[in-house]
Amino acid sequence: MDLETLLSFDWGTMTPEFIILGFIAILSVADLFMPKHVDRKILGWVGFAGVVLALASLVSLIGTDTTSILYDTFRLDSFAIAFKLILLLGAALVMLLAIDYKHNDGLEDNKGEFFYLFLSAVLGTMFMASSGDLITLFVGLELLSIPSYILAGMRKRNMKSNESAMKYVLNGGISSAITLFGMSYVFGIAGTTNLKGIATVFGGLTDPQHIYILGLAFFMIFVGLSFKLASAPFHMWAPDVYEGAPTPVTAFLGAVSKTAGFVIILRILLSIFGYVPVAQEDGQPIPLLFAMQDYIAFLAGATMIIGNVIALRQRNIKRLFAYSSIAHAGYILVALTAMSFITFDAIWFYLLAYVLMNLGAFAIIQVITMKNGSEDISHFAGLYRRSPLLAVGMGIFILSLAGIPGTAGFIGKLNIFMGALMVDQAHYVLVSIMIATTVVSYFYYFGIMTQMFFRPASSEEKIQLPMGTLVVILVTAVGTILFGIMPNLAIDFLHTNFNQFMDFMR
Amino acid sequence: MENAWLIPLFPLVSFLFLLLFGKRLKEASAFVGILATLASLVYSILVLLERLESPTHKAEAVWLTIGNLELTAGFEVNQLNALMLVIVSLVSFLVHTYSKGYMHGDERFPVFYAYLGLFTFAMLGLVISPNLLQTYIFWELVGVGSFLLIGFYFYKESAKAAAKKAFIMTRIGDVGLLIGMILLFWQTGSFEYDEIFAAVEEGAISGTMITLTAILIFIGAVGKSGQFPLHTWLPDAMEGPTPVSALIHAATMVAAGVYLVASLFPLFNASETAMLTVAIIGAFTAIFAASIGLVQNDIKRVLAYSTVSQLGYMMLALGSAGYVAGVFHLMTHAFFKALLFLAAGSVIHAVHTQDIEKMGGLWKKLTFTGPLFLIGTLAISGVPLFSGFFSKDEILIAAWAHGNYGLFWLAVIAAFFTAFYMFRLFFMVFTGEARSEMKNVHESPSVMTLPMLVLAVLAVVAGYVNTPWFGAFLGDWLVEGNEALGHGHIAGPGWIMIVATAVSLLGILLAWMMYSKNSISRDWLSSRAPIAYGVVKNKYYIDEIYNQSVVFATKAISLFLRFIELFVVEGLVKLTTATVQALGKTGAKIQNGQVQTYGTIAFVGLAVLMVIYALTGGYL
Amino acid sequence: MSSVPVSAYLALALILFCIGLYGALTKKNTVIVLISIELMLNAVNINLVTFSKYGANPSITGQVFALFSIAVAAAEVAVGLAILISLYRNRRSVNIDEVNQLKN
Amino acid sequence: MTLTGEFFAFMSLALVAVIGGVLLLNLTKVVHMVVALVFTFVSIAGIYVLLSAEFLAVVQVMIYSGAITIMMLFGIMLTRHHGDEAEPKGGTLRRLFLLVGVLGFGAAVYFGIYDLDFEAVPNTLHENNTEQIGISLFSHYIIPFELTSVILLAALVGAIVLARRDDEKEGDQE
Amino acid sequence: MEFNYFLSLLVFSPLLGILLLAFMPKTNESGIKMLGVLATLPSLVLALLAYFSYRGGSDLANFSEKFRWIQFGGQGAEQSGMFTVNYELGIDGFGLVMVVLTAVIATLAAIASFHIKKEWKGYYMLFLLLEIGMLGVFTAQNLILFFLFFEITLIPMFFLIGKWGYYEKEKAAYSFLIYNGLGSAVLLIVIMVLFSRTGTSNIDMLRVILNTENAPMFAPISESLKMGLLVALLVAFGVKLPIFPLHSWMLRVHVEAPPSIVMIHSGILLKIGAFGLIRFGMGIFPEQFADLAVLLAVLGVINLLYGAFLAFIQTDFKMVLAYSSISHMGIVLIGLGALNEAGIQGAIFQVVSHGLISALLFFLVGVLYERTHTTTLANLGGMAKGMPLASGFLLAGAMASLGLPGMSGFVSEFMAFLGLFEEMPVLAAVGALGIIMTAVYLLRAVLAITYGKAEREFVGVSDIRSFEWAPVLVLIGLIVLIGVYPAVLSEPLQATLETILMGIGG
Repeated sequence: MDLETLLSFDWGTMTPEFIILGFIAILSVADLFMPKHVDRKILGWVGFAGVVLALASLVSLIGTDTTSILYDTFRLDSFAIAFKLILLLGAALVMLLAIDYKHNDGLEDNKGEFFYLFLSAVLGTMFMASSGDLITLFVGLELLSIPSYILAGMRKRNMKSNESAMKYVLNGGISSAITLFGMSYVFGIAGTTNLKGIATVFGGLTDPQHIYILGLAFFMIFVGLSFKLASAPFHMWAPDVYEGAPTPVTAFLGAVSKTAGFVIILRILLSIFGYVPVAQEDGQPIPLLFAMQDYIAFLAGATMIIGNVIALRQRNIKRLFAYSSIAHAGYILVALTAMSFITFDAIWFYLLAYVLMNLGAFAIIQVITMKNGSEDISHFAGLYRRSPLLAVGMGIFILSLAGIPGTAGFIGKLNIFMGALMVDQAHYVLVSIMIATTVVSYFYYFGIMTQMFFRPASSEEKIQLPMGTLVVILVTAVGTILFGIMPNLAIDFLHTNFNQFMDFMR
Repeated sequence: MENAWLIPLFPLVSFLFLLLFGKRLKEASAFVGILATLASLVYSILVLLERLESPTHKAEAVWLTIGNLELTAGFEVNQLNALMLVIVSLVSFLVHTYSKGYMHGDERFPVFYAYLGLFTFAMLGLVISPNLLQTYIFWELVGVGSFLLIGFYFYKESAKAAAKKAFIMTRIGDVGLLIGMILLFWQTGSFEYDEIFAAVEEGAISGTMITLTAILIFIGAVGKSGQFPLHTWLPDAMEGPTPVSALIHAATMVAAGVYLVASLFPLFNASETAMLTVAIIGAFTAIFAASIGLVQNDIKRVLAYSTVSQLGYMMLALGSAGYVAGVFHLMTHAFFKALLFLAAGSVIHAVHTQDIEKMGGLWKKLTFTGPLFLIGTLAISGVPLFSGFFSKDEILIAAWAHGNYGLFWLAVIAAFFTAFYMFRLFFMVFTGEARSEMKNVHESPSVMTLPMLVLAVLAVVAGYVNTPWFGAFLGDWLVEGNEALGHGHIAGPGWIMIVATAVSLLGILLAWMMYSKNSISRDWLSSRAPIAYGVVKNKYYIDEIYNQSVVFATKAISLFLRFIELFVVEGLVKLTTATVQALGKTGAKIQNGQVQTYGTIAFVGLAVLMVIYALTGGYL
Repeated sequence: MSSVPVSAYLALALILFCIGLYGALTKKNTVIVLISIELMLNAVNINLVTFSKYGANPSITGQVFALFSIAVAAAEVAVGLAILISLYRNRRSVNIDEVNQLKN
Repeated sequence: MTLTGEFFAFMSLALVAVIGGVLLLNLTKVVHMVVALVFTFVSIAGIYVLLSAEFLAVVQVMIYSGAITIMMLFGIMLTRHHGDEAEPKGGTLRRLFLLVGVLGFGAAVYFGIYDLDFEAVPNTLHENNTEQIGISLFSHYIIPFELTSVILLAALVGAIVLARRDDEKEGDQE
Repeated sequence: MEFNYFLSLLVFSPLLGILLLAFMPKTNESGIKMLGVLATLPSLVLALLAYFSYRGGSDLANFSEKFRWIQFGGQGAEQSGMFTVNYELGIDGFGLVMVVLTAVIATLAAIASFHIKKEWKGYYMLFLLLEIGMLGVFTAQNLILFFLFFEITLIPMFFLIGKWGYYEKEKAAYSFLIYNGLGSAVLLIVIMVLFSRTGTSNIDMLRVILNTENAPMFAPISESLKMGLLVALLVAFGVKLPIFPLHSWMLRVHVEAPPSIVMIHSGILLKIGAFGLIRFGMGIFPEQFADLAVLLAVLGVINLLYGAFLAFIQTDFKMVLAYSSISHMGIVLIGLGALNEAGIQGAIFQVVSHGLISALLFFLVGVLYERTHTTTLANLGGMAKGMPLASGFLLAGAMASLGLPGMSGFVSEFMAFLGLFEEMPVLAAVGALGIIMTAVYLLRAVLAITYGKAEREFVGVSDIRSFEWAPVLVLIGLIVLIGVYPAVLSEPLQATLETILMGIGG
């Protein structure tokens, strides 16, 4: 490959990735050479600027033609742009949280590392969204995972943080192995790692044995990746890890990393298993993905039930949100199960809403837990008196998480319901489970409300909000309400700019 | 006559006016009420006079539209209505006047007059209703008026209980009326009396349906008129101020049941069974209540049972096709019973007790009330030449002529009882020893005695509008132009009048011997048949039976339902939440903090999925 | 062509994968757990390399994939060990079943 | 299936690999386990050679048998051990459960692969194997390759950050 | 065209109050209260304006307004006219009546809220939000908008109960939330099934589509599915109404919520159930509804008797009224079950009438509690002595409630039974027992409070005073007005009734 070929690629489409990469380099070097006593907060702001810059350049890329670099190892299609928008938005918000995060148990010495490790994880998520090749996808996945393991354990002197990292890395390793095992079979039967190539090969498959193996591979990949989603059966690490990890990392895992998980799962499932023909009794073959609907539905249902039901018993706010995030993964899986023509819309919108509301909630959780040094839910008592802004903000996020109309969370759920009910074999049971568990979720969501609004405060001390956190809360609250009242802003944006993701496989 | 609808409005205006300004007017409120009823009275008389000449007038307007059904409201002036208007407004006017003296000094004086106004409005509205629905509306409103007035002394537990009882017992009857009325509506398509009668005449309704609806409507009448078995509220209703008893529970409202049956006479008449039911219930009530009246010691209660008994007479008359007799007795009864109550009120006003055992020798002290009371007593006892004599005679004839011989004899015995207990009452109150504690007994003011006087005159002369000797003027007029109501005068054997006279005189004689002469011991019966006496004394234990059965059953059902509420409804909820909680607990328990457990579960989950897939969806 | 059937290689990989998995989920010592995970990844690599040679469309890609997998595995082990050491420093134990402060 | 040299080679290598794995499960001393696994890793390298992946075989020996194992040993030595690797208590149910799961998993997969065969396509993997990999890696897969470098950087930094001993106070026990 | 934005203005005018309140100082009690009441007035004025202009002959269609709000599914769907959700408000006669009722009761409840003792600011803000929700429910022209408003009523209620309620307020708030959450969840399923499969959520369109053979739909809806949907609707609105055995939440709310809120709750919120059943159940599924008529009538009779018998043994006046509400809602069901003109009109009348009556009764409960601090029957007695006016009104309210002619309760009860007697005379006769029981339990309770010996401690209490006159007089006035001249209500309803009956007949 000579220079000419190298330059012939449209590297401009990778600008956001290059920006992040560049900032990783800048931060790591700066951190190395900065005197030890200088507050690393400044690096955080630099990193934040980097993410914002990347976001800006990504926005400028909206509308460019689908580009593919080096046999799809990087591709910029509308799917990639749409989801990278969410990822970068989430990353920027988490970055702000991380800047304001103060905890005196080991993290403070390594704040500089924290920021660029975080950026590398973000880079990983971006590649997960933006690749058409199994190898890049896998590497992107690991680029997300490995810094995440470290980030979770960065409160070095906190045993919970150590434990959380340990659990995360062990589960992550196993899940990677399982995913890879599945991928190896896919590769074996396709003989290529290019998703389009795989799709072409699979489209012509007739040997039932191969299809059977692909079915197994489907399970391995799906279950392996469900680790990232924190959905059943690979969900159990989530509460422990979320509880132990530093709050911004928890926010990151709960929102951005989960989004990335959905991105990769959509990419792989749709482009690979959407093309495997499974013979039916009536002779009309259907895609393997559709044949697997019952299994996905089962997992989705189990996820929703597990998440919501166990959340009822939680007293630790971060743990509670961990279970809640499991439940939300289940909701999104419902959209995936349905495979209607609005599945993409539904998942995209839900993830957008979810990132906003979840990060908003975590911003407030971070403020409260930092203030009290404990994560017990009772510290929310009387929040309304101490800081009406925080209480109302949290109220909005909780309403949105609970799917109350007027918030983005509701429109997100609406989309999912539509998808699940509009297909010919409508998923009534699944939708019923989803709605029933949503109602169950009222118990714990409104339990927080009860604390905030009904219970007396233990102290009347006002709560000071750091700048960055305030910005996060405002942005997410406004977004949550805005997309709840005028969802068309987002939905029309999606449709005008991304044309139904028609170029997904092109 | 076109403006007859104004008649009920006067008292309504009085009611509203007193509600708003009564507090300021204090006892001057009386004048508002009196004036209003006087207006009604005058107008009613004018209407009656006009009606004597001209035919029935009816005017209606749409009240409520239901799809293409139109329910109307309006008024009608036919013979019965016109007569009732006068009776009601007259008695009401007199009671209004009387009350000014009787209620003097009561702190809720204006409220009393307001209530009276409300009641008079409702009662007048009731009697000019052209259709069943409107009848029902006012029917309920008079019930409320009655309820309010019975419970006028709200701080007395007994008044509270009596008011509640009155309302609920009549309500039971009302539901019967409501059902009957609605059924009739779906059969005939109308609530209008004339259309219903037309439908009945055409045979548009099956016989069973006529019987059913007639009996259901009769249940309403039973409730309102205190007929057996819904009679128990009426004696208790004596908790109200005495003028109220006179107006509502003697002259007007309780007669509404009779009025209703009379209004619907063509319907009843179309069903033998219904007629027989009415007659039997009437006759039975007549003797049943009379027998209780024999042993009561409360002056008002005696009168109350007497009312029940007399209402039974009227029912018997109607049930025996004696339309005229029934209405006639209704009229005469209104006068003499109102008179008796007012006189009783005057007595109570004077001696401040209602227990006749504690009275005696008042004849000399109450020189005015005494004779008036005696006139009433004579009238009700059916002593010849008094009004009661003529109307009762008509009823007996009707019963005989209709072939209800058994019932006829019951009525005769009841007449005997009536004469006996009324004179027992009279003798115990007015004759004999004057009690020592009866100091300061003085005659009532003229505002009270004058109304009694008017009533007394009527009690004497009202009978002459319809007599075998001077022509059945009333009867002819009542049935004029409407054959369905039967004849204006039913001829009966002449001996009936003699029998009637004989039993009443016998009763008076017996009473005189026992209570005035003391030639027969007062304990004659109670000592000889103590059980029977006890039963009668305790009103046949009807209240107790109701308490043990209906009230008990209601409570039992309620408790049973509460059991369901607690254990089934709530239990299911608790079960559900408990299940969810238990699920959560189990889930949390599995989440045991062992990272290898997590991995195991994830992996086993995967394995299970794959095995299921291999077994079901797999190839081969 | 080959005297060893593809399925033999695949079966070997499967067996090693299962062993690794079993080890990872039962062994008490965290180091051994980590190394068991490596064994699982090795099994995957055998698969990849086998398919690279005998698969539907033999090409070097499988080996490259395996190479990436090895690199990633190495990184993972490094991080895993670092976390282990950090944990050990606070807890003085490497027994995985004693790491259960976070639960329910 | 003919008895060729390749077959014998495969069988013996496979046997060693599996025995190594089984020993990993059954030995009681941690160090022994690691050593047992070295055998597995080495025999896997041998298998790579059979599969015309010489470069990978070398990498396997260097990284697994070398680097990773050594790292593990360091890890073992750096952390104090309570003697032998005793059987974890109480986990019997879980192990049984897992065993059934593993067997089910194995059976399901084995069911798919036991007679899997592809049309033999002649290939040239064994010729200039390293060069082929190199070309592929630096042209086709340059992007993941570069990403891997970021991963390694992150792992490196992370490992240092986490494993570095803090000079100040020792862990506050929470 | 002069009515553009009229309904939006009507529905959202309380928003102005919320905004102004936000800037009020927390401690300005009388200012907040005044503003709170004033803020309800624009809606009231507009509602009355609408009513009188309709009576004056103007067409209700003039009030409709419609904007594109959300477009699901992208351009493809938009071109086929599917999956568009408009912001569309409109009223028919029934809606108009309900809007007027809501506006009236809201204003009166705002006045009654003067009794509230703490945190007036938050109270009135939530109160006004609740009003928006209620007004919106009755004007929404499509199901999704309806649902949005429906849920908007839920949240303020939760807080109003939970914060300003009595002893067990939190439990009551939860009970309310979960039951209604379940109800609305079921409702949401129905809405989404309809929307997803027909592609529209407009109520009139749905009425047409579902009752036309071979109407264009996105996915088919079978007859059995329709039945299922109707049953689900019945459950959803059955919770709200409430229908036995879904009623237990409502008892708690009645007992624990502040009386001014119960006025709203019992007066309006319960009626949404009936409104929904008539508007959607009857409107959209007329044939299926006819099949269920017997069931409804039976449920109605059960409700009527069950409520009545249980009200009979309650020891707390609020409980009596709560069960009385259950009982009275049975009459609504009876009317609906009759499924003829009289029945349906009776049901609607009952909706309005009970709204007024229960508002009156609960207002008086508030007045009573304000002075005596108890509502236990055993502790009360002889109140007619100390507060003759309040007692009189209470008695009047009870009389209205037990169906005294001349008051609204009679008209509705009469028509409902009139209707049922035509269809199912035996059942109706059984139900008629309820009329007796109503008298029994109401008199028992009311007389226990007002009549009898006066409790000494209550002798000195003050009677109805100052602002308390307004609700009492207005409510009594309306009750009597409807009772005497029902045409005020029946005439606006005729057009709606015809539409409904046409659906059932055809």
